[in-house]
Amino acid sequence: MKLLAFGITREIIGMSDSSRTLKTSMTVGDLRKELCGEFPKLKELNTLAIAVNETYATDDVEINDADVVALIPPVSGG
Amino acid sequence: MKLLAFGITREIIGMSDSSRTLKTSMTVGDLRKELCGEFPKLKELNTLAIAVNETYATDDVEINDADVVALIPPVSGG
Amino acid sequence: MKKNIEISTNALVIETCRSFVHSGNNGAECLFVGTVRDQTSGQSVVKLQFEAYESMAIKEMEKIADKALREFDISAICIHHRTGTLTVGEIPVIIAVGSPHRQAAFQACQYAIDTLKETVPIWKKEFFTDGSVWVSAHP
Amino acid sequence: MKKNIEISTNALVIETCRSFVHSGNNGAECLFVGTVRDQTSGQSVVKLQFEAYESMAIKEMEKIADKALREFDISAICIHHRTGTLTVGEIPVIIAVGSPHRQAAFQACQYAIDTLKETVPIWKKEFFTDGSVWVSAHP
Repeated sequence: MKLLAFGITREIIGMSDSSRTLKTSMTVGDLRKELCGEFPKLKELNTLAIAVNETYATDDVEINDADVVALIPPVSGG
Repeated sequence: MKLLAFGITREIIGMSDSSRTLKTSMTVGDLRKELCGEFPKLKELNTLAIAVNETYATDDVEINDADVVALIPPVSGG
Repeated sequence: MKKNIEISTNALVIETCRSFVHSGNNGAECLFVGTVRDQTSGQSVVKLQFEAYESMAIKEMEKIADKALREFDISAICIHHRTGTLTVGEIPVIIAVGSPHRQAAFQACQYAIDTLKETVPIWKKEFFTDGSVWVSAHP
Repeated sequence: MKKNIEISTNALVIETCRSFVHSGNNGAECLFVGTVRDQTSGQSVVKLQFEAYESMAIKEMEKIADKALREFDISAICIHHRTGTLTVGEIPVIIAVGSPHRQAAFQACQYAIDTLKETVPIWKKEFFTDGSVWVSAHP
């Protein structure tokens, strides 16, 4: 999987575009838990959505090796 | 009084700006009745408002000799 | 709190109206642009003629602007209306509103055009290929 | 039924958006112009930085346009968003809608900006004289 992070999540994680090793049958929820453990500041955000292949994904969605996964902190366009 | 007529009322009455003689203590309602008698097509309009000195007036308003009175058929600006 | 009201036989300019309401205090601008449609109830429109009781129309437009400034959290409003002969695609009316927040801008802009169409003494005559009619005059 | 979606680092142009939705079939055009305010909750804003997940943001903006065209009686919609550094008075977003009638134009325009602010992956960082903050990130 390719992991992207935007806005404040990019600053918290300290990267904008990196690859992570995918565990066997990891879900969006698993990834969320792992990242929040590693970077506790993610838990302080109003919301933290996760997109898989440019679509908002719920926690039960399975992440595959070829997927592009993005961290979406609260949006503030317009 | 000075009588103005706009839009379709101007065409019905056949004038755009004329003076009429003011009867003693004529009200807006009196004028409406008199004009509708003289020009029955005015009665076919959706509405016929009357303005006295550039303000919409109700039928009980008295018209004085120096007033400018205007016939306002249904407006359709915009 | 500023307003700008105008009736003119010249072509209306969107950027003029927008510039009037633009300010660093605002976060939102809402513009309504009325345009001449090519048809009404299936009949092809050739042109429109707009006639105004200009002195009273200006007063009624000022009332609308004053009420919009009073009732909504907006900082500026501009209402321009054109008169004379207009063809398809041309602009009879522009309303621009500037506001700190967008909700008030939308509400004030919609209030202004809705009320303009009800109270401002301006009339339009639609010309078709085979005749003409004063809009809304008859049931 | 046409839509035009764009994310750009160049200055947005109102007339470009308006031209896209303009048509002789329309009687109404509604435009929303977002502008950078000089203050937020009393703090002076120096500049804003907008960052987008561009490929996904385009997809979300297309969804908004498609839904607006489906749910409201409009003929065209244009949504332009800017990214990069903007100063006070500059335009982060323009939404233009063209429609036969005004009610649908207002509704679709407001739907589009409301939804854009909820779903489109674009973020702004506000810079004050003494610091900066990602808008809406924290409670």
